[in-house]
Order: sequence, then structure tokens, then C-alpha cells
Amino acid sequence: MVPLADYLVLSAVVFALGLYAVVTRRNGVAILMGIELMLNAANINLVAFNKYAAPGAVQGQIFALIVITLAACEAAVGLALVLAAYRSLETIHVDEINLMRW
Amino acid sequence: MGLAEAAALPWYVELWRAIAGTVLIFSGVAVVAAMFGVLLERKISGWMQSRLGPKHVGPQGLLQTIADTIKLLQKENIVPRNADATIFASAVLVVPLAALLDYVVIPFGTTRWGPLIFRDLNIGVLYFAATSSLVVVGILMAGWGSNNKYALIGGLRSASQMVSYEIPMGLALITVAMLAGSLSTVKIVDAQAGWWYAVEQPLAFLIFLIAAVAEVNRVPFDLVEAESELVAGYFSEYTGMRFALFQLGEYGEMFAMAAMAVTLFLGGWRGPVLPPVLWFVIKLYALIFVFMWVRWTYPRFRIDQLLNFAWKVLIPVGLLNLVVTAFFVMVVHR
Amino acid sequence: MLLDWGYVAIFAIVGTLLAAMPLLVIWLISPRSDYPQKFETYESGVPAIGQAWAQFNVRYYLFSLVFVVFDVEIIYLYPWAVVYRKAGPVAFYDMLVFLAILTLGLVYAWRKGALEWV
Amino acid sequence: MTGEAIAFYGLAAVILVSGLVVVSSPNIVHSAVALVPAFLGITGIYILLGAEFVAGIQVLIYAGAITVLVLFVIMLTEGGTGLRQRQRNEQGPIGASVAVAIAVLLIAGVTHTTWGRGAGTLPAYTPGAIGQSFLGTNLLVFEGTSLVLLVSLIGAIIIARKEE
Repeated sequence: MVPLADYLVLSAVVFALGLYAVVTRRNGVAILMGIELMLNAANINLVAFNKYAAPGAVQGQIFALIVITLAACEAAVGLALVLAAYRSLETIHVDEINLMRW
Repeated sequence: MGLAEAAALPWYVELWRAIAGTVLIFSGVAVVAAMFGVLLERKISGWMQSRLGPKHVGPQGLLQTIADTIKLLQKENIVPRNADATIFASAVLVVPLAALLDYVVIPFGTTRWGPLIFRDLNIGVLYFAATSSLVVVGILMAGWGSNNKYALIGGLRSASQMVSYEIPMGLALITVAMLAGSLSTVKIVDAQAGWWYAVEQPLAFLIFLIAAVAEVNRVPFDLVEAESELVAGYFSEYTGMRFALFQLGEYGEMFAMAAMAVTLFLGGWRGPVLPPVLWFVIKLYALIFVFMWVRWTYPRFRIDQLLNFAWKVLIPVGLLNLVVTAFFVMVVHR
Repeated sequence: MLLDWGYVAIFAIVGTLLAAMPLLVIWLISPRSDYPQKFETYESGVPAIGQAWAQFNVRYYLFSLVFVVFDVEIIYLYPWAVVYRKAGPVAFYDMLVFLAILTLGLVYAWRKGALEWV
Repeated sequence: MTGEAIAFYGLAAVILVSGLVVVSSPNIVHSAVALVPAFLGITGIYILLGAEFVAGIQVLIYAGAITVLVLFVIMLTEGGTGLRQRQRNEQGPIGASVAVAIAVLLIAGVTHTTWGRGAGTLPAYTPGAIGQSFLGTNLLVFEGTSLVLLVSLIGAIIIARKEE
């Protein structure tokens, strides 16, 4: 059987990949894709802990479902924000969206 | 395949069983659904328009599609200069594969050793919904990868149409799953030992059929391909065998939808006298005939009518149907 | 259960290989030409102007936005449907509240014209 | 090596390779398309962990819905591949080192902890178990999600619609 630590290491690496995208990408959509990867990494953890630490219940899986729900909401609202920014500022590169900076 | 669940088969036997089942289903879909389906479509179209259809290759034109396939094999394989080669090439595999994956959960019949199904998954119905939603990604990839205006418009239209009709289809699936108390397709067929769900749930059946026609982009919902305005929609740029693979995906998806409708609403393989597999095939082809009949009966929708129909008719009706059914189930049970 | 999904995995892998086989065949036998106009984008015979990769209308986004929200709502109904027959009337009222809130969303989207193709 | 281990390492390879494409491809559409194999690989991981239902949802929502949404927005804004614009800001080296540092820290953390094993076995039929808990202990979750979804639907429509 694959040990729990392997799943956690996998999720840590996926999380780091997502973080890298969030920190270095300029494109708003690409940043959102990085966030999706990070949420997925968290989900791997939740489901893995469900199996290894509390197999009798399905709490971990339900938590993962909630995270998926919130990820969908985040994608819908986040991408709507990107569209709105594109419409008024004609750019989706977050470092060019600096109206509020002085 | 899903026959007697022998617990302790050695792993290589399981592996070979799985590979053999896959090859069987793949060739079945390629020959029965795609090749024979195209022929049937042309014959029935001909019959409805008082003409003969293909006639010259083989007896009564039976070998027409084989001749077409051989022709397509010899065609040149063109990748447009402006296209995105990676996405253009991989879309070809995504669409037929997503259609093929549907067949994993379809019970084709039953034998002495148990139902004839590739695998009776616990989440069968959900699996079906999930795999058929993957087709959208393949279509968007094809439309965008071609870098062709017709293809991209076709892909975008197709995507918004298919996602819109996924919701009513999901509502119909949930209504059936609620009545049967299970997501497994075999259990759903078993639950129809008394009445078919088409009799108990005519509305859900209708919603499923309409959504199925829309999901496979057929007339009257074919404005994705709309040959008079968009050439061939998302596969305008595909030639030869790649075009044939898209056809395989399309017909495979159509037969999968019809087979799922048979499983969920028409009692699957159930029927008197005749062997179960034959019953399944009869019902399947009856539904396929209905699809083709609809094709020559209704004109094409406009995109606003199409989306309005999904969001303002089918979804409210589906929701209402779900609530009313749930209410009756509760009353009957008390 | 893992055995079931092992079968599905093999189905996916073998299916991909089988679907890729005709592509290999045409790579081996299909004719090739270097006639440059064959590789032009097809636009009914007229030379294509510009790229297809231009911007499209926001309407497509509004529909997919409403779709994502409803798709998520529907996934919560699957587990509910499985247990409904065994559960008491509580399950019915739960679902009613759930769907009432969902319907509010539909009505809002309808009233605000997110479902209009204009 | 058992079948489970082979499956796990195969899936991990798929996830990591496509994840790398997602974060590093200069072509934004390639990034978005590469999300699909990454999500499908994670689906496989859920199945290995006995969470069939979550796996189905993962394909339906992530691969079938969110990817489509992302592709739509790319086509609506950038229109093309994004190759003409610079995709990366000037924080590349810092970002990389932060990501690597966090990965190392997390990996060191999880490998040096002894994780307790819970007793019991997973329920054989996860959709049923999840449904039961939605009607019992997690009732509020069930109703709450629809509220969250309603709010985000309203918010997203307000933001995305053109103002009259």
C-alpha cells in the first residue's frame, strides 16, 4: 500500500507549482489556474487523510466537495473580474492594473 | 467482462480480460455505431426523401461506408500552416475517446453469469455524465486549434450549447437515480422489472432525449455544424482519417446516448421471449431511428432559441418534475 | 472497487492506442504534397484575412458562468437522490429548501438578462 | 511493486508533468488545456484513495466545467495565444525560490511526522454515505452551499455584465 506520506509529498509539490504560477504570472487567467492547482493540492490532502486517519467517516470527502464548490465559485467570480478588468482597462495583466496605486 | 466476479483471478488474466473487452467494445462502436450508423443515416434519409440512398457498392449499398473509409485512409493529412499543431492533433483523440469511455457503464444484456457490461461502476450514472462532459473540451480544442473562423465559431457555439443542455440532462439522470435509489446502471435496469421508467417518468424521458439530441449536435440543434453557414463547424480543417475519427466520436456519442436512454428509461435488456441482448439492440435502433426521424422533421434552431429553450423551458420543467416526483415517492412511501 | 477502476484505466489506455492506430496508418501511407496553398486556412476559397484568434462576444461567458453554478448545485443532488427512498420526509423538505435557493438564482439570472442572447 | 504503487507513481508523473506545462508554458491556451490531464490525474488519485464520488465530481466540475470557463475567458480577452505579450513578471527567480522553499519545508514536515492510522474501513458505497451525512450531520453544509452558490452567481453576473 502506498504510504500516506507519498500522497502528502505529491500534494506539496502540486501546491508549490500552483504557488509559483500565482507569484510569477502576469496574466490574470494564468494566476487563477495556479490557484486551481493549489486548491486541488489541498483536496488531495483532505481525501488522503480521510482514508488514512478517519476511514470510518466521509468528512474528508465532504470537505473536498466543499472545496470543489468554492473553487467553482472562485473561478466564476474571478474570471468575471478578469473580464471586467479587460473591459475597462484593456489589459488582463495584473501588474498593469494599477489604478489604485499612487 | 462483468461476468461472475471471481475474486482471485491472477492479475494477468484480469489484464487480458480488460484488454479483450476494450478491443471488443472499440471495434463494436467503430463498426456497428460509426460505419453501420452512417449507412443507416443515409438509407433512412433517402427513404424519408423518397430517394434510394447509397446503392452501388455491395448489395443494396451495404459496403458503402467501408469504401468511404478506404477512401479516407488514402487522403492527405493536412495541418493548416496557421494552426496550433499540438492542440490540432490531440483534439482528434480527445473527442472519440470521451465518447468511447461512455460505453464502460452500459449494460448490453444479461447472461447466466450476470449482466453483460464492461464494468458495473458504483457511480455509473455520474460517470456517464462526467465522461460525456469531456467532449466539450475536445471540441473547444479542435475549434481553437484550427485557427479558422468557422471552426472557432462552431466550437464556441457547440461548447455553450453542450454545457447548457448538460443541466437538464443531469436533472433527468437524478430523477431516475432517485427512483431507483442507486447510481449503478445495472441496479437501475433491475429496478425497472415492473414498469419502465419511460412510463413512470415520461417527462424525464422526453427531457433526456431532447438533451441527448442537443449533446450530440444533431438537427434541430446542429447549428454547430450548420453546413450552410459554418461549413463543417469545429472540424472544418480536418482531412482524411482525422475527419473520420471525429465522425467516430460523433456517432459513438449518439449511440452511447441512445443506449443510455434505453438503460435508464426503456428497461435496458428486459423484454419477453427474445434473448436480452436482442431486446437491447431492438430498443437501441428504435431510438436511433427516432433521432434520424427528428433530423428530417424539424428545421434548425437559431442560437438564441436554442439557449432559451434549455434555460427557460427544459431546466424549470426538469426542476419541477424532480420536485413532484420526489413528493409522490414520499407520499407513496408513507 | 479498485479492480473496477483498473478496468476503466486499461479501457482508457487501450482505447487511446486503438484510436491513434489509424493516425499511424495514415502517417505511413497517406500522400504528401508541398503545394503551399493546401496549407492555407480554409475560408470558402477566399484568402483568409487575419487570424481566427480574435475576441469573441461576452455572451458565451455569461452562459457558461450560469452553467458552472448550476452544475455544482446538481452534484449535491446525486448523493441526495441515492438515499432519498430510505430517508424520511425530512429529505424532501431539505431538497425543497435547496432547490428554492437554486431557483432564486435562476430567477435572478433570468430577470437580469443573463439568459438573453442579445 | 504492487499495482496500486504503479498506478500512484504513473498518475503522479502525469500530474507533475502537466502541472509544469500549466505553470511554465508561454502559450496561455496550452496552459489551460494542460489543466485537463492534471485534473484527470488527480481524479485517479481520488480513486486510489477510495473516493469514487469525489472523483466523478472532479471530472464533471474541474475538467468539464472550469476548464471550459477558463478557455472561454482566454478567447474573450487575449483572443490568441498570448505569445506576443510577456507572460512572466520580474519576480521569476524570487517566486521560484519561494515555491521551492515551501515545497521543501512541506515535504520535510510531512516525511518527519509520524501519522496516526485511524481504525475502521471506508464505506463501500461513498455516494450513499455522503448522502446520509448530508441529511444528518452535514445538513447545514448541504443548504449552505446553495446559498454560497446563489451569492457567487449574483456577484459574477453583476461583475461580468455590461453596464447599461
